[in-house]
Amino acid sequence: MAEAGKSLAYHARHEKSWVTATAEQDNPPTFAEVNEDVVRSIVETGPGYWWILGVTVVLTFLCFFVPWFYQLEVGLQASGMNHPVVWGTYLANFIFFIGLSHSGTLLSAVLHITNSSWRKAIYRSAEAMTLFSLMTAAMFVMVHVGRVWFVHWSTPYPNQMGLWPNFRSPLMFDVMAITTYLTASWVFIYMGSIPDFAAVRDRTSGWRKKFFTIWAMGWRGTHREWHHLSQAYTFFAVFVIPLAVSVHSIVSWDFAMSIVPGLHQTIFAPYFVCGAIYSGTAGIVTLMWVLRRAFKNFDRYILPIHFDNLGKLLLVLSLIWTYINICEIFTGWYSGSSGEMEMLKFRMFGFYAPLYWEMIAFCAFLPLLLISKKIRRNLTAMLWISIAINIGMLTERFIIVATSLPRQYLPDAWGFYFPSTVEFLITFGSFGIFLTLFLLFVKFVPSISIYEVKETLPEPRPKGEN
Amino acid sequence: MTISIRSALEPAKRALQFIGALLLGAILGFYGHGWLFPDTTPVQPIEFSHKVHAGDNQIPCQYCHIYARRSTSAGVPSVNKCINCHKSMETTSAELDKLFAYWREREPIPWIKVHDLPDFVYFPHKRHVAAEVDCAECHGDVAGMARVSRVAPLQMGWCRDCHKKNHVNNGQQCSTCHK
Amino acid sequence: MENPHKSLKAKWEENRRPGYYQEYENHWGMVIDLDRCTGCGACVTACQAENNLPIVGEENFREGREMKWLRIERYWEGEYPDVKLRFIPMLCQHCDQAPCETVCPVYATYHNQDGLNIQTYNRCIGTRSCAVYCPYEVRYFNWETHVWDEPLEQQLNPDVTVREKGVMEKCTFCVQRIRKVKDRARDEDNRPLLDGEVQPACVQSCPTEALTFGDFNDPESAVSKKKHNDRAYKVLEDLNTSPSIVYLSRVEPEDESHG
Amino acid sequence: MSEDSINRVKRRDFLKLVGAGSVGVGAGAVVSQVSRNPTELLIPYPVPPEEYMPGVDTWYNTLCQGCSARCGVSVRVREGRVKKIEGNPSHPVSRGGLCARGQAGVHTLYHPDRLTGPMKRLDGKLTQVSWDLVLSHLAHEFRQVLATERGPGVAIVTGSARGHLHQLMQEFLRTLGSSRLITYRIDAQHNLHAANLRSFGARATPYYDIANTPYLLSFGADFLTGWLSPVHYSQAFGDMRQGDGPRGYFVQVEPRMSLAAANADRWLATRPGSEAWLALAICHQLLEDGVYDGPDRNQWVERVADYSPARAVEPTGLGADQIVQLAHDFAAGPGLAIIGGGALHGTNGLLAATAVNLMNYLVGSFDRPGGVLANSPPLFGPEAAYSESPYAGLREIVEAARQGRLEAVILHDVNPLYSAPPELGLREALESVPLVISMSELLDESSEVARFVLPLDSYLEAWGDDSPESGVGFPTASLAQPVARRIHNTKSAGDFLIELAHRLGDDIEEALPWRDFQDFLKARWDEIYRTRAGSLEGFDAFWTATLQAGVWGERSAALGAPNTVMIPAALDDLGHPDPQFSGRRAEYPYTLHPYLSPVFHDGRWAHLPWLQELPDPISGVVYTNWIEIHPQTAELLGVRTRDVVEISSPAGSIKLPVLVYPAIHPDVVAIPMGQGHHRYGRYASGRGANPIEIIASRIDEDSGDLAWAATRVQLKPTGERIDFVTTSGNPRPLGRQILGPADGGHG
Repeated sequence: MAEAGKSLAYHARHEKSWVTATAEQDNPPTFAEVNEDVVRSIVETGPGYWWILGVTVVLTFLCFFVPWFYQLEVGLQASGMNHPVVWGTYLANFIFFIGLSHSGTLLSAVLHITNSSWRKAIYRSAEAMTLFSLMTAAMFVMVHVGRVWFVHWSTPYPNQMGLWPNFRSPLMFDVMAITTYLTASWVFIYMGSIPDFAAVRDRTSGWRKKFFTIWAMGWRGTHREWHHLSQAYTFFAVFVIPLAVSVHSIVSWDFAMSIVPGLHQTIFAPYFVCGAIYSGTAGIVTLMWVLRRAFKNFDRYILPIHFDNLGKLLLVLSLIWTYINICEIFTGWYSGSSGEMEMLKFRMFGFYAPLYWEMIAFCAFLPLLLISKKIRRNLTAMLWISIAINIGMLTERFIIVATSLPRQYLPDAWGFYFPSTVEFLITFGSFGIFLTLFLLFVKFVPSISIYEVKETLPEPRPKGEN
Repeated sequence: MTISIRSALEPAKRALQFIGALLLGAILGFYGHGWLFPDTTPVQPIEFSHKVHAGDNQIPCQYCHIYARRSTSAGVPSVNKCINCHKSMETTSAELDKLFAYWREREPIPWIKVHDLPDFVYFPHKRHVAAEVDCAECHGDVAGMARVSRVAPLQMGWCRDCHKKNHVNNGQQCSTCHK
Repeated sequence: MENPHKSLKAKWEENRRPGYYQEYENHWGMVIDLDRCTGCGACVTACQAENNLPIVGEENFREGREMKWLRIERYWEGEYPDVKLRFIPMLCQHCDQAPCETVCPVYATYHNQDGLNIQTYNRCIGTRSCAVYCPYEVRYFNWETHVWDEPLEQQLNPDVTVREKGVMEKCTFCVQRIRKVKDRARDEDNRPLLDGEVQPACVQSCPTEALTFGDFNDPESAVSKKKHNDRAYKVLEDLNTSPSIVYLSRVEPEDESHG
Repeated sequence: MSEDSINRVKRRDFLKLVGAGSVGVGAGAVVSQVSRNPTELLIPYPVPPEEYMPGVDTWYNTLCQGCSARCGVSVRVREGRVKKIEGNPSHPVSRGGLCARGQAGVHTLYHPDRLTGPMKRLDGKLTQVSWDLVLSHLAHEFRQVLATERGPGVAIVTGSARGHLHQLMQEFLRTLGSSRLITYRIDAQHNLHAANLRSFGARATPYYDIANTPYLLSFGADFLTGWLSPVHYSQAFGDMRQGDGPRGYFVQVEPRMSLAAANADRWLATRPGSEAWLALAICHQLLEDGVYDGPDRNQWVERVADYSPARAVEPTGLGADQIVQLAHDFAAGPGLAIIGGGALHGTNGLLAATAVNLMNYLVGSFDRPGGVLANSPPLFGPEAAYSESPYAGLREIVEAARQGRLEAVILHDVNPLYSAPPELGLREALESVPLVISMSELLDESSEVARFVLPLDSYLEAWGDDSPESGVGFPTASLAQPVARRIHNTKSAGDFLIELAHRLGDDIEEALPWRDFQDFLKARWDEIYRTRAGSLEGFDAFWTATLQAGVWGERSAALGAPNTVMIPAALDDLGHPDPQFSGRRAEYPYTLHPYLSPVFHDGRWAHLPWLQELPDPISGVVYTNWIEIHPQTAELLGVRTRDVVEISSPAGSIKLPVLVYPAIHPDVVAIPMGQGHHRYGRYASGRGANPIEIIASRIDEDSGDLAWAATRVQLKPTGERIDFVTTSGNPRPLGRQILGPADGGHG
């Protein structure tokens, strides 16, 4: 392993960042300790874990699947949607989770090709987050459509009917984009984990050994394998970045390509992408905080500097986000069209005004605190800010849907939308899905990249040799 | 040296085999059941033999299915129609007794639909008869069947193929059959 | 006599493929004369009777889940005593450039041989995007599988599919009637359709004859003629959906002449 | 492990695999079984009926019974089931059009709550019995009635019987020695007929040629939904607006904007009940301007001398100049004036109607296209409509019952306990009558007091005929035929009466010798054939021809006298134009303006789901009714839309949610009729309130007709709210070019 660490270290020059990373602590963990810590996070399972897992599973079942099956039975009347507001919470959540999925893979990829080594401790769980939020988002597509039992018709596959999907449809692009992104992210995270699977394989026994043997795909850590890996990995990193950008642009087109006042915005694509990375990054911060707490010794790998760096990123993103919001409002107002004006009036001063201003407060103003290094280094502050940002982003998705559709062109057909209990439950339950998946993840995959962390550590000294 | 998948799969061999068997079985069962017990040949309340009527006695289809030429539905002959012939000929047989029973009660015969299209499909016999499509093209050699059985899949792809083959005007338009 | 300063729309119009509907047999369209329309609602019920629209019940109305392919919108103008009430029947406009058609991922809605914007219920998967994209909000979604109290279901029109939960539906210009008439014409050795031979339920029932239906491809048809009336306009024309329904605005005589 | 060990399978493993496989097979089989479509049956008729072809429509022509206009309709029948009703294009009344009510008529046949068989009240509870039992019972009872004193102890109240059914009822009663046949509808236009009778001595409603009039002045007549013949006059309205001729200008005068007013070019909100004043004032002005110079001019001048526009200002609330202007425009038109609705049902309704006739007369609008055309009286059917008021009839019945002179009452397709003011005391009266028979399609309020409840055929199952009362300008008559087999154990009124007569035997049977109602109809139509339509060879040919066309008429027939002369005496002894109201202004500040709902009319068909789900044309409200009040009034009371107020009049009080209505006179509150049924099927029961319950039983002394627009009310906020549903979103167009290039559009 040690040699392996060196070999990849050789490919990626990182001495500088190594210094910054180690400057954080007086006694950096030795290679052996890394292995132990990470493997422990997998094999040692306290009652607390089981409790949490149990809770999330039950929550998922009761709050997501039970209401969903009920809805399948009685039809979408179980939701609060109506005419003209035919899109509601489900779609908002869909976008939110797609958003959350960004920056996981994206960030990891970007930071990989830019050789910023501080990513190494966090990227694995970040990518996992991508994967799982994408899956949750996919679930929301199922929940959203009226006849989920025919949803496969939206994918191009040869069938006896001789019918194909409509390739002009942004929803069609969506299906494509999301599946591609999901696959790519899956391959990306899996490939990156192979050496760690091997590492765990070599340190566990019983069914785990078998399990990780399969996943390690007979990784032996030869120089050739490392070479293949690093090349493929870099390739995928480059490949994933445009993909990630495209995914949320396309999601935004679902809206932007309509002519509904408030949705028909040329700026939507960058708006959504930026928003996505924004909420995604915030998500990572939350996640890191949790991991750091959850597992013994992880605070030796997830360091304040990571929070610091992400904090900077968040600050930049929040500024971009605010800018785009202003653009959006301005163009609406400047158009002077009655449709836009009424929509804005409803959005900013109507029933959902509190939500709107809450969003502005959480996503535009609160993050400005990150300008101070103290706050960026204060983990608790970071936690709360990141959570606030994601709440804000969730509301943003909701507001986009719930304040545009009720105020369309024909005043006589104006309506109103408020989510039903079922919708609230399912929204709540969806986080259950996400958590459950993640909890399983930390037990089956090294949630910190063993070998890449090692790259950031000083060469093992004889006394630390095991 | 090579990265060997097989050695990787080794420990999961059993499980994989198990799952494989299960799937294989399921597929077998699904299609086997359809093949062994097809629902294309239901048992009718009266063992009416098209073979005898349309086959041996050469009665043209539209002698009984009188509406096919003029309406969307071909129509099943009324009990009255059966009686008209059978009061004079072939008046004695177990099956005919059933028929006469229905007639005495003035009860309709609850025939079981062999060619059953979904309700969202609009299929006019009229058009197809007018286009001189032979009944057998969809219904098969009914004249040879003692008990009628469905030979065509009656699925959309099948309809469209025929429409394509015969260059039917608007034959590929949804709203030609779905309204 | 090229007009140098012609609007973008005009330029677009002429660069657009000529005779959008020539590839189709007809360009069915409707002319609605708001000076004749009294807003009585006969068309609404006629539509409900013809197209198997469900009886949704008061609760669904409260939820905003009514099923009316054709609704009458009412707008107030002015204040008492010079207050005015105006009606406008709103139904699917069967747009040439229908936004709903581009968004449906499964082609459940598209332009058929009659130049109609058709909804194929059994293909619909219920993403409801078409309803979002439609600026006229004339697409209605089946939030549940509606049932009819016995024996009301005996009235259901056998020529029209009864929709199940989860599918979108909307005005079809009574495509089943168009079919029926075309069918008849075909039996009568393929004669061409006569103008006014096809009448959707709403047009047929209208007591004031405010609605006219016909083929815009036929320059001699009543609708083609009325289209050139100087009161003619299309709703939300600036959205460039080019609807197939032409409205004739209501005449507002100057009241000075009369007391 | 080594290579081969992977491929070699041990026995135990093999067994396991086999087990797995068989489990899979089982599962697969089950799945394929359940995924099969349910088997469907093909059930042909044992003996197919005539002209039956599955998958092909048959159209029958018959008559709509939604209101008294009796439009001719074509009914689409498929596989023996009624699918749709459309206007009969060849029928002179409907001319192919049909209103929402007519469309919804299908459900009178298929309504889930229809009575399925005759019922008898045994110790308070209605229990199903057989027709045979009912008939023998009734025969028995009637014989007793006759035995006691073969006097006028029997009465029939009908809501819809017209044409020969009405005659049959008369016959039936006559044989029983009674003449008490009352046709009661709250929407009856008795004052209109009475006024015409006074003015011209003709037993015919003239034909108002709205289609060709250059200037229409309507006094509260909502001819688009509830006046004489809505569909027919709607068509006329369309032609007036965008017909071949120049566009007619249309002014509506009434305290509350009705659908007609909404479609008028100008709406004048006058004080309620002041229409008589306005009409007289206009006549005064017309004479002053010398518009009329007939020989009888002076007689008119003296008769309207007191009603100068100046004096009309106070009662009408219009400016004198406005009235003068109206008169000028009306003369310039020359105009056509019509009257209906509240204007016709005040205490001065007859006077107002007569004054309106005079207006038309003075500008010479009689016998002129675009004016008032002479009309042929109905070929047959109720004459009573012209002479005696239906409400007078009801009061007479109450009187008789109070004095115990009434043995039996048959309520035929009428619901007086709903549609007549309770103050009349009809309920108590009927409860005191020994034998009350209610013939209706559903259990309604009136069947509560009935000892026998007899299920009526839907009009789609029964024979009938009619000669339109409002007329179409030439003699015409239509036939109604059964278009579907009976789906319940019901009878038509005609058949029932004839059968009952047969049970009663001897002279009564001789008086009504016909096999059934159809037989009776044929006998009667045979006369029409002989007297009028001799052209067709053979009655049967005539009969089938009429059945197929649904109507028979003589366009060629000459219309009444070329120049109508109005009887000056018509205006005499008609009392003062000032309206009288029940309830002192101090105590009851607002005038109640009940109006026929555009959707439900008088509520006869409120049980039809399609109508309940048809948004009200003006408010967009479904499934209930409401009280319309002026924004000022709302402010005064501190109520908003949907706040419930208690509306009390001297006659009683009801509760309704408020609808703040921008187009109503501040002194007036309006309530649509038709809702507020206590029991009338699942769709109508318990929705809203019935304004008739608080209408004072006050009459127009001159005609004896119910003055349902002559009640004052007070409003009390209750603090409750009823969240009624309206399909309307934002009521204002926000300048979005929806109604035309520039909102509203300009010709």
